[in-house]
Formats: sequence, C-alpha cells, structure tokens
Amino acid sequence: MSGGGAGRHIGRILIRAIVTILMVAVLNFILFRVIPGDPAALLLGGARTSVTAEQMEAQRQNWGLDRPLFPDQMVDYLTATLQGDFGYSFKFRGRHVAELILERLPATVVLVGLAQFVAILCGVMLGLYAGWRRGGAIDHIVTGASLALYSTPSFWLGMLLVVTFSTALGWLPGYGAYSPGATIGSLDSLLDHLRHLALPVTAVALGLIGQYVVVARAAMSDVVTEDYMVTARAKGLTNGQMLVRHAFRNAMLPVVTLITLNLGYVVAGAITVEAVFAWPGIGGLTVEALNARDYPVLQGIFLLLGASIVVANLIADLAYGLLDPRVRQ
Amino acid sequence: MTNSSQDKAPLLDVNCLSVDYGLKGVSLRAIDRVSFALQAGEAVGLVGESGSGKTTTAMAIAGLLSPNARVSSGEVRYRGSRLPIDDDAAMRPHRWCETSVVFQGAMNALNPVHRIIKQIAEPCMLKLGMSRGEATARARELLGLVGIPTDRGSAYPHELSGGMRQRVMIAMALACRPSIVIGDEPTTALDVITQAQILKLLGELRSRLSLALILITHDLSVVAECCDRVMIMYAGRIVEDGTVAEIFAQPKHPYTRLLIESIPNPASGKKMIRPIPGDPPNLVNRPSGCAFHPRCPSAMGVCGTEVPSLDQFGRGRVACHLHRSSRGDKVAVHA
Amino acid sequence: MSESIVQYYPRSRTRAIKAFLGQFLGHGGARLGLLCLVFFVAVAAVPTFLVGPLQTAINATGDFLMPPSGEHLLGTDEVGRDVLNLVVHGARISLVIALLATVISLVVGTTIGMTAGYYGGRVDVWLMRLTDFFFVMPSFVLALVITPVVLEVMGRGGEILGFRPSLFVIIVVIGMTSWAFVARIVRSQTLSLKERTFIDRARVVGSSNSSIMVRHILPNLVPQIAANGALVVAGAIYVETSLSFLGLGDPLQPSWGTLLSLAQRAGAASAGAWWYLAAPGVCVLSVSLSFVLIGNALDDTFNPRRRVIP
Amino acid sequence: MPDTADILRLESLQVHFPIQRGLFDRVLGRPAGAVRAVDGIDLNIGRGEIVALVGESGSGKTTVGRVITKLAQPTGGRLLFEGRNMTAERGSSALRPYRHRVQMIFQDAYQALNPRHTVFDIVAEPLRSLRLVDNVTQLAERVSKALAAAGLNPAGDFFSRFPHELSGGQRQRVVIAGALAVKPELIIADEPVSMLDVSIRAQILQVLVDLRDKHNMALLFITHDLPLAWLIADRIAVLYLGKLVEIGSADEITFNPRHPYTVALRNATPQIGGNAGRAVLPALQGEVPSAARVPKGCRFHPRCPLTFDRCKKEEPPPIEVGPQHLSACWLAK
Amino acid sequence: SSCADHIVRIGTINAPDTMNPFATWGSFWPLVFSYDFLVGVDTQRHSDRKGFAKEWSVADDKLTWTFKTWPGMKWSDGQPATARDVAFTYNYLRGSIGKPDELNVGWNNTDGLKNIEFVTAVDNDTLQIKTKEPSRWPTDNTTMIVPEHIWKDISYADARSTFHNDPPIVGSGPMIISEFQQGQFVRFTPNSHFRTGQPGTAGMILQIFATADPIAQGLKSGSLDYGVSLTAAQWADLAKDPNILAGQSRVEQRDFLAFNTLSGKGVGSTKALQDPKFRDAIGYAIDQRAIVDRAYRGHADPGVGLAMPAATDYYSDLSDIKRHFDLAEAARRLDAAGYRDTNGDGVREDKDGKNFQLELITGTSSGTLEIPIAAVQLIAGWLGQIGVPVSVTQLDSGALGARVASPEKGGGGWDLLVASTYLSSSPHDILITGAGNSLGTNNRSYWKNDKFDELLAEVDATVDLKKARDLVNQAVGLVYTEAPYIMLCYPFVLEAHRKDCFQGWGTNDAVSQWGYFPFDRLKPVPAP
Ligand SMILES: Nc1ncnc2c1ncn2[C@@H]1O[C@H](COP(=O)(O)OP(=O)(O)OP(=O)(O)O)[C@@H](O)[C@H]1O
Ligand SMILES: Nc1ncnc2c1ncn2[C@@H]1O[C@H](COP(=O)(O)OP(=O)(O)OP(=O)(O)O)[C@@H](O)[C@H]1O
Ligand SMILES: [Mg+2]
Ligand SMILES: [Mg+2]
Repeated sequence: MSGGGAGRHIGRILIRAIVTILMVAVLNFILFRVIPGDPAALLLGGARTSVTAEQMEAQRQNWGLDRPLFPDQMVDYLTATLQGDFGYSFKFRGRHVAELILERLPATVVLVGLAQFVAILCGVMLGLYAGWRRGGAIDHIVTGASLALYSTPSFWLGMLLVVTFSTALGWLPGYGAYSPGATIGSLDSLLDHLRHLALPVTAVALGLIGQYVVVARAAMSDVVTEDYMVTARAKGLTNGQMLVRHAFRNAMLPVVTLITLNLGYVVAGAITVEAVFAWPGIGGLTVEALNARDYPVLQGIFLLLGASIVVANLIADLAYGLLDPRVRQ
Repeated sequence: MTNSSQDKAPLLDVNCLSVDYGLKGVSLRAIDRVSFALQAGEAVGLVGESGSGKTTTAMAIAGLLSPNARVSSGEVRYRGSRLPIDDDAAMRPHRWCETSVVFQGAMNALNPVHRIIKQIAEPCMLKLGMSRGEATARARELLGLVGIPTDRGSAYPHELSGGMRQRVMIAMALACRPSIVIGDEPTTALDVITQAQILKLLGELRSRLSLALILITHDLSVVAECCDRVMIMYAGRIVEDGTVAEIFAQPKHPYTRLLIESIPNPASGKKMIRPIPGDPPNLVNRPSGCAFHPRCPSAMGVCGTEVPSLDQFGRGRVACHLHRSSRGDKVAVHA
Repeated sequence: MSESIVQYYPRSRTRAIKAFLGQFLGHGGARLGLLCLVFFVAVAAVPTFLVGPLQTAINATGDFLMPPSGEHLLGTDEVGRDVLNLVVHGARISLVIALLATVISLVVGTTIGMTAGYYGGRVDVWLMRLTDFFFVMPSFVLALVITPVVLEVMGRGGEILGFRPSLFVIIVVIGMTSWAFVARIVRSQTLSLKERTFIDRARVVGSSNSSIMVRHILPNLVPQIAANGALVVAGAIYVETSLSFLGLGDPLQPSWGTLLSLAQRAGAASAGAWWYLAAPGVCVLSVSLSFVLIGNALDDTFNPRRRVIP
Repeated sequence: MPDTADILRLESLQVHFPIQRGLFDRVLGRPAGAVRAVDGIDLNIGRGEIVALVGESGSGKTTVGRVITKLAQPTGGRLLFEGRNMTAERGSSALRPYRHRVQMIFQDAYQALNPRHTVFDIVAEPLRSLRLVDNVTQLAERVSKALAAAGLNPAGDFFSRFPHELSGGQRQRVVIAGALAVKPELIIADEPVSMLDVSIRAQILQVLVDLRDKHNMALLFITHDLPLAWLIADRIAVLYLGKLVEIGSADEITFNPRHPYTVALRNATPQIGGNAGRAVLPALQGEVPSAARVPKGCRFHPRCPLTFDRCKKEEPPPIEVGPQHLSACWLAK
Repeated sequence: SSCADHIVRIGTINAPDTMNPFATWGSFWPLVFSYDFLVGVDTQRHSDRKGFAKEWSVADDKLTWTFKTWPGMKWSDGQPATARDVAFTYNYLRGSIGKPDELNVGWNNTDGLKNIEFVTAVDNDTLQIKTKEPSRWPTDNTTMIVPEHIWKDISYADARSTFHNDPPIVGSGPMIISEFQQGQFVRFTPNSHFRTGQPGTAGMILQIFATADPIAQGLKSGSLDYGVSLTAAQWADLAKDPNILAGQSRVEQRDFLAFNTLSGKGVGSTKALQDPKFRDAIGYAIDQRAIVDRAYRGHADPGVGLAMPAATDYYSDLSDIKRHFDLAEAARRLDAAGYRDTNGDGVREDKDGKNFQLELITGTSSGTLEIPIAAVQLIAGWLGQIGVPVSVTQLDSGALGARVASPEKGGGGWDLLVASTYLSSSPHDILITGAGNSLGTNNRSYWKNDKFDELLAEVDATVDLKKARDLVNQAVGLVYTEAPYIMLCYPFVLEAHRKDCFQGWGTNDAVSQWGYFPFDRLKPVPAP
C-alpha cells in the first residue's frame, strides 16, 4: 500500500460525492420545473386572488422566471445554490429557505439522533450476539423480534404508543416537542422536552433496532464461518477472545457502514413519525411546503437531504477504509 | 497396537480413529479406523486424493473438528495421555502450544484487519503470557526465521504475496514452540518456485527446531522432498504406510503405484501418460469391500466383498488383499 | 437423440427445484412467512365471499366507532363501516401495489444494475451516478413529491385490472423510486460474475453481449434478486402506507395504508379507537414480515457460505 | 514438427495494463504507470503442434492466452492467424469465423462452467452462437460426439446434469468438450490440470494428446509445471515477467536448459527420483518483481544467481543456442 | 400548567405563515387577537362585542358613513390609536390599486375599495367613509386596522411580500403577538393598553398542529385550554369528560359539490356538465340529510342554497323550489334530459354517446373544517346507483389549488369538485361563489350567468337590509335552479374548552370565529 493508493481511494470517493450532489441539485431543478403550476401564480398567492396579467408578468421578471429554463435559470440556480443561497420561500413570504430549514433542523436532529444512538447501542449489541450464537434460543428470539420490528411501519408503532402511553395511560405526552407555553432554556423545559421525546424516540428507535440487529447478525454469522476464525480457534483462543479480538472488528465493518449511512438520514428524519407526534422538525416542514407548493423550500430540503446523505456515504466509505485495510488499495 | 520398529514411545499415537460427519440425516464416515504413530521430530506425509479424509484426520488430531463431526471410535494419545479431542474447552490449552496448524489458504486464514506482527504475537501473549513487548520481539524473531524482513511486520495480509503470507502462517504456527506442526496443503495454491521455497523452509525449520511435521498434500512428489515417511489415504482409510524411499521404490498398494506412475518424470525419459481409470469413490455410498476395487487394475473377487485390513508388511503397512498371502508377520490392527 | 434431451431436462430441473424447496422449506421462518402470505393472498382473492361487498358510507352496517363486538369482530370506523370488511377488501389493493411496484423496481433495478456492471466504463459511471441519486433521495420523499404531480397530470377515471389508474400511478412511482437499492446489489453481483471464467468462455465460444447478459448473468442474479426482492416488497408496502398516511392514497379503494390514514384523520388515536388503528397496522406488519422472513430464508438458502457443505 | 506453415504467430506482442491514477496523483502530475503483463513476445505455433508456455505465477501466461482468444486487446505487436492480421478485429459477429477455429480451455473448471446450465447447454452454446447447426437433431449429435471425444461416455448420461453434479475431472472434460464441439484448429489450454487431483490429471492430458493425434489440432498448453510441459509438448517456451526467456524443444529445455531461470524452475520441481542435477545452481531468492516495476536490464537479474554487470544494464536478446533453441541470457552461449 | 401561570393555551391546525396581514391569508388566527376590525361581523351580530369603532351611522344618501372610534384608545406600544390610523389603513390599501404591487394577496386587500370615494379622519375620533355606490362594505369589511406609525414607511412591494412584521407587533387587540415560531407556536402577551383594560389572563399560547389528534389529546390531558377543528369522534369522546365543555357553532363554511360548467371547452370529460337539466337531475340524487347524519354525525346543517344558516339575515330554506332526495326521480330526470343508458351496460351515455365516467376531485385537507371522505363516498355511491359512475381523486391542497384554478391558469381538468368555502356572511361574500368575475377563484364551478351578475352588482350597491335580502334570495334561487353547485351542508365548528383554569367562556356560540372573543374577557378560576 502506498500513499497514492489511499489518496486515490479518497479522491475517487470525493469526486463521486461531488458529482452526486451536483446531480441532486440539477435534478432538483428539473423536478420542480416540470411540475405543473406557474410559480408566478403561486408567488402571487395561488388561485385565491384575482391577479392581473401585468402583475403576473412583473412578478415573473422580478423572479427571473421569464428567462429560458435552460441554461439561464439553471445556471442561476446552480450558482446561487453553490453560493449557499437557496432563495426565498413562497409560502412563508420572503423568508430565507436556509433560515426556515435551520429553524426546524435541531428538532429533527435531536429526535432522530437520539433514536439512532439508542438503536445503535441496543441493536448492534443484540445483533452481534445473536450472530455469534447463531441458532441458539436467544438468536431466535432476537431475530424474530427484530424482523418484526423491521417490518413495522414506525409511524404506526408511534400511533400505538400514543394510544397506549398517552391516551389510555396518560403517562407521557404524545405530541409536540414541548408543552404548550414552555419557556425554552430552563431546566424544567429540558425535562419537559425529554418527556416529549420519549415516545417519538422509541418509535423511531424500535424500527432502527430491527435494522441494526438484522445487519449485525448477518455480518457476525458471516464472520464466524471465516477461515481466520478457525485459525483463531486453532490458536487456542477462548470464545471470548475470539469474539473480541477477531470477530468483532470484522463484523463491525458492514455495521459501521450502515450506521454512517443512517446518520445521513438524521436530517431526512422520519417524516411520518414527525407527522404522528406533531414534531416540529424537517418532516413537518416538508409536508407543509409540499401542500403549499413551496418549491424553493422543497428544493432546499432535498438538497440538504441529498448532501447529508452523500456526506454520510462519504464518511461511510472513509470509515470503511479506516477499518478495513483491504479497501485502501 | 501398531508398533513402528522404533521402541521409543511415540509423541502422538492415533488409534483406530473414525470420524463421522452428520449431514441432514445421513452420516458420512470421513475417516475410518485410522491408526498411526508419530515420533518426535519425524516428518510424515499424508497423501491422497481430494476428499480422502486427510484434513479430517489432521483436524481430529488438532481437536479442531467442525461442529457436525463426531468421533465415533478410537482415541488420540499425546505423549501417552489421551487428548480430549471432542471437547473444545478441554483442548484449548493443548492447541498451538503442542500442535499448531498451517492452513492452506493463508489469505483467508489470516485476519484481514490486523497487522501480521500482531497476529503472530497474539498467541505468545495469550498462551505464553508474554507482555506485549516480549511478544512483539518474539514475533520479529519468528519473521526473521521464516525469511521475511522484520520491517514488513506492520503490513496487512493483503499487502503480501501468496508465498509471504504462507510464511507468516508458518511463523505464527511456530510462535508457541509446538512439538507438532500440521501443514494442511500449505503449498497447493502456490506456483512451483514458491512451493519449493516453502517446502525448503519447512524442512529447515523442522530439523532446527526438531518438530514433528505432518504434511498433507495430494501431490506425492511434494512429500518426496521433505518427509521421512508417507501414509497414503484412500476413501477415509490409510491404504499404505512406509518410508519415502521404500514407497517410491516399491509401492505395494496398486493405488500408490498408479499414483506414482501418473507423475510425469523426465528423469525416466519416457513420455507416458498413465491415468488412474475411473472416478473417485462416493463416501456416502462407498463401494463394498476394498474401496479402490472398482478402479483397481489387479482387483480380485475377494476385493469386492472383503475390506482389507491395514497390516504390517515389511517395514511399513499396507491394506491390500494382494499382499495378504505373502505377509509373514501379521499383527492385528483392530482393537 | 433429441427425445432424450427432452426427457432429461425436466427430470433434472425438477430435482434441482426439489432440492431447493426442501432446503428452503426446512427454514422455519420461510414456512411461517409463506403460510401468512398464502393466507393473505387467499383473503385478497375472495374478499366479497368472506365479508360481503366493500362497505362504503352508503352501505355501512354499524354505528360510529364501535369497539369490537360479536357483530363487528374488529369494530367499526367513524362512518360505521365494519373494519374487518375494510381490512379484508384492503388486502387485494395492498398486495397488488406491493407486488407490482416490486416487479417494476426489480425490472428497472436489474436492467440498470446489470448494464452498468457488465459494460463498465462510462456507461457504468453515469448509470451509477443516477442510481446514487435515487439511492440518496429517500424513495419515500421522492414518491411524496412525484405522486401528487403525476396524479394531477393524470387523466380520467376508468379501470385497469379492476383498479383505478391513480392506483397505478402510485405503483409506478413506488417502483420507480425504489429500484436503486436493487441496482446496486445487481451491479456489484454482476461485477463479480463478469470476472467469472464462464463469461470469458461464453465470449470465446462466440456468444454476443446480449446473449451473455441474458443467458449467463441474469440467471445467476436470480437468487440475489429474489432474496432482495422480498425486501423491496416490504419497502413498497411501507411506502404505500406512508403515502396514504400523508393523504395521497385512494379513499374509495382503501388499502391498509389508506385505512390507517383515515383512522388518523378521524382522530382514532386520541379518541382511543385502538381497533381501527390496530387492524390495518397488524396486516401491514404481517405481510411485510412474511416477505422479510421469506427473503431471509431465500438469502440463507442461496448464500453458499451459510449452507452446510454436503 | 508436423506442418511447415504456422497456424498462429505472435510478433512482439505486448499487453500493458494502465495503472489507474487517482485524483491526487493526477493533481500532483505523477506519471501514468503500466503493468507490463506481456512485454514483447515472439512465438509461433505450427499446425498440429503442442507448444507449452511455462512460467511462474504472474509471468503473463494467461494474458497471452487471453490475447490469442481475443479476450484482451494487445497494446502492441501483432497477432497473425494463418498469416492474417487479427490484432484489430473486434465485435462478436466479426470474430465469429475466428472463434470457430480458435478455442480455449480454461484454467479453473469450477469457474468456467455456468452453474445454472446443463452440460448439454454448455457444450451446445458454441454451436448455437456460432450458428454451426441447423436443427436440434444435428445439435444433439454434435454435442454427444464432442462429449464422447472428451471421454465422457455415454454422452447421453451427462446431457441433463448440472456442473455441480460432476466430479472435477468430468467438469474439466465438459470444458474440453465445449471447445471441441466447434472442431477448432487451435486450442489454448490455460493450466487445464493444475486444479485437478493428480489421479485425474493424466486422464485429461490423455484426451488432449489424443486430439492432436487424431485431428491434427494445435495446442498452446499453459502451465507452471515443467515436467508436465515436457510430458505433453513438442516445444516449450519459458516466460518470465512478460518476456520469453527461453524456447526450444521439450527435451532441450528439460535436459539442457540454458537460461538460469529455466534451471531454477527445473530445480524447484519436486522430484521423486532424488535430486539428480539439481545442485547446479542455488535456489532462487526473493519474490517475482511486480509487473508494474520491471527491473532494468535483464529482468531476471535481481534474482539470478549468476548475475553480473551487463545484466543490470542491457536486456539480452534471444540467442540461438542450439537447433531451434533460443535463450535470452548473456551467458547462454 | 394554565391554572398556575394563567396563560391560555389554544390548539389549532392552521399554520400561520407570516405576521403581515397584507401578505397572507393564512394567519387570520393569530393576527385577529392583535388587530381590530373597524366593525366586522361579530360586532353586528352581538351587542357586547365591539371593534375599532365604538359606534357608527350611515347618512340618508346611503353613501356617507360616519364612525366614532373609542376616545383615548392606545396601541399596544402606548401610542394613541385614532381614526387617523383607520383612514391610513384603508387609504394605504386604496393607494396601491392599479400599481404593480397592488395589495391584493392577503387578508387586508383591495377588494371593495374601488367603490370608495374617500376615507378621511375628520378628527382623532371621527372617521368618514363615502362610497360611490351604496354599499354595506364599510361595516362588513374585515380589514385589520394597523397603526400608521409602523406601516407608513413600508413600501407596497415589501408589504405584499417580504415585510415580516416581526413580533412583538403593535396592535390594538387584547393579546399581542410576542413570539412566532413558524410551524410551532405563537406566544401572546396581554395588551396593557387594551381599550377595556388589560385582559385578566397572563397571556396566550397558540399551539400549531398538523392534525386534530394532538388537540383532543391536549384538552384531555390539560395541556390545552381550548381547541377547535375537532373531529366528530374526538368531540364525542371529549364531551364525556366532566372537565371539558364541548360545543359546536354555526359558521360561514359551506361544503358543496361543484360541476365543471366549462366542460364543453375541452377541460371536463363531458358536455353534460354544462347542462342545467343534468345538474338538476344529479341534485335529486344527493341526500343532504344522510350526509349530515352519516358523514358529519349530525354536526352540520343540511345544505340548501348559497346562503348559510350562519348568515341569519339571508338564509332561506328555499322550500318552494327545493329538490328532495329521490334516486328514481333523478334517474327519470336524466332519462328525460336525454342521458340514457342505451346499450344496457348500466352506465348512462352522454349526448356524444360516451359512457359517463366523471372524475370527482377533492382535497386531503379541504378548508378550515375538513370534509369527511365519507361525504364523497356517499355522493359517489348515489351517482353510481343512477348510472353515472364517479371516480375520486384526493389531492393535497397544492395540487387541488392548481387543478381548480381557472382554465387560463392551467386548471379545469376535472368534472366534479367537493370543496368548501369560508367567507363572511355579507351578501357579497355569500354570492361571490357564483360571480362571473371570480372564475377559478371564488367561483369554483366556472359558472357564468349575466342575470346573476346583475343581481350581485345590485346587492353590492344596496344598503337596505330588506332589499338586500330580497336580491340575495333571487340570486340564491337562480343558482339553485341552474345548479352549478349542490350545497351539501354547512358544517359546525366543533370546539371544546376546559373548565378548570379559566372562566368567562360565555355560552352558546362561545368562541367567535370572527374575532378575539371571548379571549379578551377570560379570567382565571379563583383557587379554591
Ligand atoms: N464439515 C463437514 N461436513 C460434512 N462433510 C465434510 C465436512 N468436512 C469434510 N467433509 C467430507 O468429508 C470427506 C473428507 O474430507 P477432508 O476434508 O478430510 O478431505 P481431504 O482429503 O482433506 O480433501 P481435500 O484434498 O479436498 O482437502 C469429504 O467427502 C468431505 O466432503
Ligand atoms: N486486467 C488486468 N489489469 C491489470 N493487470 C493485469 C490484468 N490482468 C493481468 N494483470 C497483471 O498482469 C500480470 C500477468 O498476469 P497473468 O494472469 O497473465 O499471469 P499468469 O502467468 O497467468 O499467472 P498465474 O500463473 O497466476 O495464472 C500480473 O502481474 C497481473 O497482475
Ligand atoms: Mg483438505
Ligand atoms: Mg494464469
């Protein structure tokens, strides 16, 4: 292995990432231009008002919508996007898209991030153990349960959680990020926030746990059939030593990839879960923007999703390279 | 009891060992009443075609049988005491300290994510209780021993050529100073020159460290290079056992003879292709009598009905009806 | 001589299939999954026979939101329709959506993945960037944007196979947004298959690229496609349910997803009407789970590494 | 030598694989490198002749075979078939007549058979794709003839079997049958027996020799086993790092090798009858250099026990050392 | 909780987008708590409710209106709130008429201002409005009066789009918007300068949700004090709770079925939709009573004409011309009009011989009070039974908006529409649903009728209530017989409040949909 090998590896990954983000941007542009409906009309408040043709035209000029889609508008869009300018929201008149998104981002990141954390902790451990003891009673239970969780729509799980813990038992709040009127920043509000997080985090995490268990178990059961595990056994290592010193790191390779990939979805969030729990995150914004045909906001969200997942892919590839020396070549 | 002509107590004594593999209802007898003894420092070749039970024999000795294997008869004695070969935990202290294995595919047998030095040092730390520093020093020493520049110790397995990986495997096998090293086809995947290097290395190390070596291969000429004694296996049984010189000069079992004849030998000057007719036996449905009789050019009536026993013959042993009549000093094999 | 060929074929194929089935069915999960699936397919085949015609607001038989009782085994919805009736009738739509969408995504994914992997070079680079895009965009979000647009552009009513065309829009959208996963797997598999010597041999004996792809590569992809196809089915059910949940389903032909969305809209969660939520949800869960189980078993069966060596 | 006219000729054939350069290499302006897998080979094969190509792993043997079968494109030199330049021919339809006459037996019989095709399909594939038959009856006839010729009798028993239902030797024979079915005039056999058990090897070799004897088929036999080459071939060509270092009749090369590498190869071969004549040279040291970094001068000099100054600077040309015996060593004369 | 901090917590499902009333329709709540109308709807209906004007009168010419504002009234920042601010607000809007940035995109818009001769503040407490034609606009309009000192420097371009009017805003209402988290909540502080004194509560939180579930949930758990837009199921459930008072009130929403009467121009699927006889026949196939009972569980009045019962002055049950539900009658009328099933496949053909297959579109969230999908199911069912099959497409609001836009704007690709309107109960707003100049906006059926437009113009120019009532009756009757719309029902707002923390909710019709009442007069329940 040479520095050139690793450099080439990183270089290839970087180029891929950049090309993909650019493609997301371009397809973003195209996707939202082929959608029927005149943006100018939307800018003017949709079908609800009687707007004159001149006003419409003025509006078009104002937003540069009178120029040809390609290349002018596209170049404009791409250059603006590259400069970090995602435009203004149609619906939330005149607010910067970036501002809107940043406002909603923390809620989603907290929700999905926490859920990921919990899921990784539980899911990976359970999965690795099940794979190590493949065929045993615990394996059967864990695998069965996680396949079931894996196939459960998480929003439905969320609804059941609400019905049970919020409606019927009244233990935990079922909606929102804070109690109405909480003053954000105080200790009380933090506790309040945690109580509100409990159910949605559980809903998201349960689904993820299933996924992690399935992958970790498969990875581990591949590893235990590897020749180097026979070598380890031949060396007279105890089961614990084999697990810790040889199986664990190899089995973690695909799991780490999945973890980093999933981290990308921290931003994408869980639209449906957010809808169930009235969570004030990106998911809610997406649905609102979609209903209002707020294309700039949708474009912004899509770009953010694309970029975050591409970045996650990037980290996944790099992490894989770090963990697995073979990939570096 | 099998007795070699030496009167020393053998290092390893395999006695009437049979191993069955369980396969969805059917049970497959991979080795059948295998008996032999190994002296300290002795090099024995185990030769036979694919599936004849060489690996199974070796793994049984090392106590590394796969979970679906069952030792259905016999025992293995090491320095006179019985080895718990079917008890994984009980075998653990024995492994690597007494018996180590050099596996065939070194690429797969080495853990791809650890540096080779670490893998060599690992048994020193875990089995011999060395500190990390001592273990690493020992690993360096071993690398030197197998002819790999010590600075390559920080390489990962995939960065090495096939021959080097195989040497790493050997270095690793020597880590705990075992008295028996089993080489399971350590050179099959390598080309001639590398193969020669590895065999030479094994031979040198054996005499330097006075190791007992069990070399598994399907190529007789490999054994000819570096073993004292050869055992020929066919369909799970040892069909012939003798010194290298004897077997090559005077093979007794027809299978051994055909095997030797099929090796092209320019020294003989005759360009002759001599195939062994027929197909390898089916172990689930093994032929009656001598398993080789359907392919044997000198098969007789009795061969199809009666399993020949492995009897002392001259200075070696052979299991063939042809040599039944002329045998002088028959010693019962079966316990 | 030619007769003997004809004779030999079926015997050997049957043997291979039998061996496969034997191994596959030896898997407890596979049996459970198949059983469950067969049950739902049977239900979907004759819903009217089982529970009478689909109830709408007009012919609803019960009172509003009644909990399960002898008369209404799974209770009623907010219009008084029998939930059991709705769930049974929803089976067909949900299954059709899931299966057709999966077929689309498998066909697209396999074609693109195989082409990219086989031809390599520039073709590969561009196809894979395209795949990356669809991979990167959560298919659910893409579908969320595309579905209303297509529904809007789409024309009138009418029926295809007894289903509304708008249903097919959803099917196509789900199919078109979930192929990337398949394409990736197929491509990587193709890349390794391409290096197999039998492909070289096929070239040497004069086979054309297309025939190599169809006759050599595709059949060897089948196990992978089949195993992952099951996952795609589960994914399709999920996407459909989520789309319906956000109100993009078809309210007159209630799939399970649509039922969940209706339940949500009617305020079932806060009114404590658990049966209205649970019934369609459990169905979605069971079908997804059976596909996942089957996929899991297929994977185990096909994956030689996990197979006991005979 | 059987026929005067050569069926195949390689003229300074060269295959260099470009080394992929990464972004950083490009930015830093590092030069593009190449794996010189085959680096200028002249070789001819006569009609009905068996030529063995011998060399250790990575020396470029397979690559030569792949060029001849048009699976790899040479980066230099020419490939002449019956005097016709085939170097630039491409496309499956343009190559069809050539494919009809040149076939290949692949190294790894496990890999060379599509696990999902029956033996019949496999053997019939060339007949179908080269459009050599008109109807099913004809097809079946030729398939069974090919199977029989490869020693699979009775042919009908094998038609509907899948590769995994065959033993290794049978598999290799199916590969051979596939190549034979089109009745080619030249077969490239890439280490056809190295994966096989000793007891089956001889069977396969027998089949190959029979083919030459009965159909006057030429054979390029690729192996790393010198005794095996001696056993089967008329001539032996020794390849080292993409270049021929010695070529001559089988007996000449085996008993009178003139290149230190050939000698090393011979020494490395384990032999039953003791080590007669093996002590002539010490064993080789070191690993084969990477084909991406071919040493200057004689490419064998870093490992050669007899190396001297000239070897480090000048690459030796093939020198005639006997009748039809060329050796590329400064010491050969 | 509310009992401790005395902050009123309200749940709503309408997400406000900006705090600028000139730029949005979508922020009525919360803006209405901070701004007054001059008079508006509530004031005319309830004697105890007032707006910016304390009293008003119209001169005999029916053109000149005089308004007296409250003496000594102040804006929330302490600046005097006078008639000049009112004049400013109207003239600000009026000044934009005809400009490229005409203020016609928000709640405060130029509708009706063309008819204004002038608006002037005679003095600090007196405002005069003169209309060109007689009109009730001066009292009926719902323009939010904004402070001149804040708005005078805002350009029209900014006012119609980018001016955020960031909190804390300056208003005259009881509760002043002090914080706005888009998509999450709006926080209010009590206006200490409110004209009847600072409200008795410590402020308000308007919590924004996407569905009514959290609202019902919040009411039950006590985290909300008031919630609206409840579903029937939730309402029934909440009504059982002893701490909660669930109420319903008539509002101006009308849920209707519209026919695409422009269908001849190639946008709908059949010309039959243009035919009043066809539409009339369909009218017999719609059972409003059943819709109310089954789809709304009784929480609605059955639909009749354009005028809704909430518009008590104009509502009529049209008993003389009213259609009754009778599928046989509908079928007979379809036969008579020439829409028969000639080929016996159970589906009628239109006059071009094409089988009917009508596409009904509806929204996923259709207006303030959602239309239950069961209503659509019922309609589709009945029409199917008389041989006019209907397929239903449910669209999100963006898509629905694009589809029902006027054909010039790319809309019109539909046959039937189930939707709702929620305008004021002024005669103009009642009738605008049929106005020829509102095609694709307020007039969803694209129906154009000269006679109707004349009547509408006349109503607009009528101040006299009785005459207006007459004209409205004529116009409503005309629409009813021509049947471009079939009114389905007038749904009730379902609301509920908790009784434990606050008192003073009032009784029937408790919470205004047109103003801030009774949130200006709530008081904490004294601790026991
Ligand atoms: N884990 C196992 N389960 C079932 N059968 C097995 C297993 N391992 C080996 N066998 C079977 O036992 C027999 C002997 O196998 P073994 O590996 O000992 O042969 P071998 O002589 O080492 O062959 P090779 O030269 O191919 O390595 C073979 O028929 C093989 O198929
Ligand atoms: N497609 C390729 N791209 C890059 N390098 C290649 C490629 N194919 C072969 N090589 C390199 O060319 C050299 C010769 O390879 P080739 O396979 O011809 O050797 P060989 O003599 O057949 O070896 P073996 O005995 O191991 O089969 C090797 O260094 C190999 O790594
Ligand atoms: Mg073996
Ligand atoms: Mg090769």
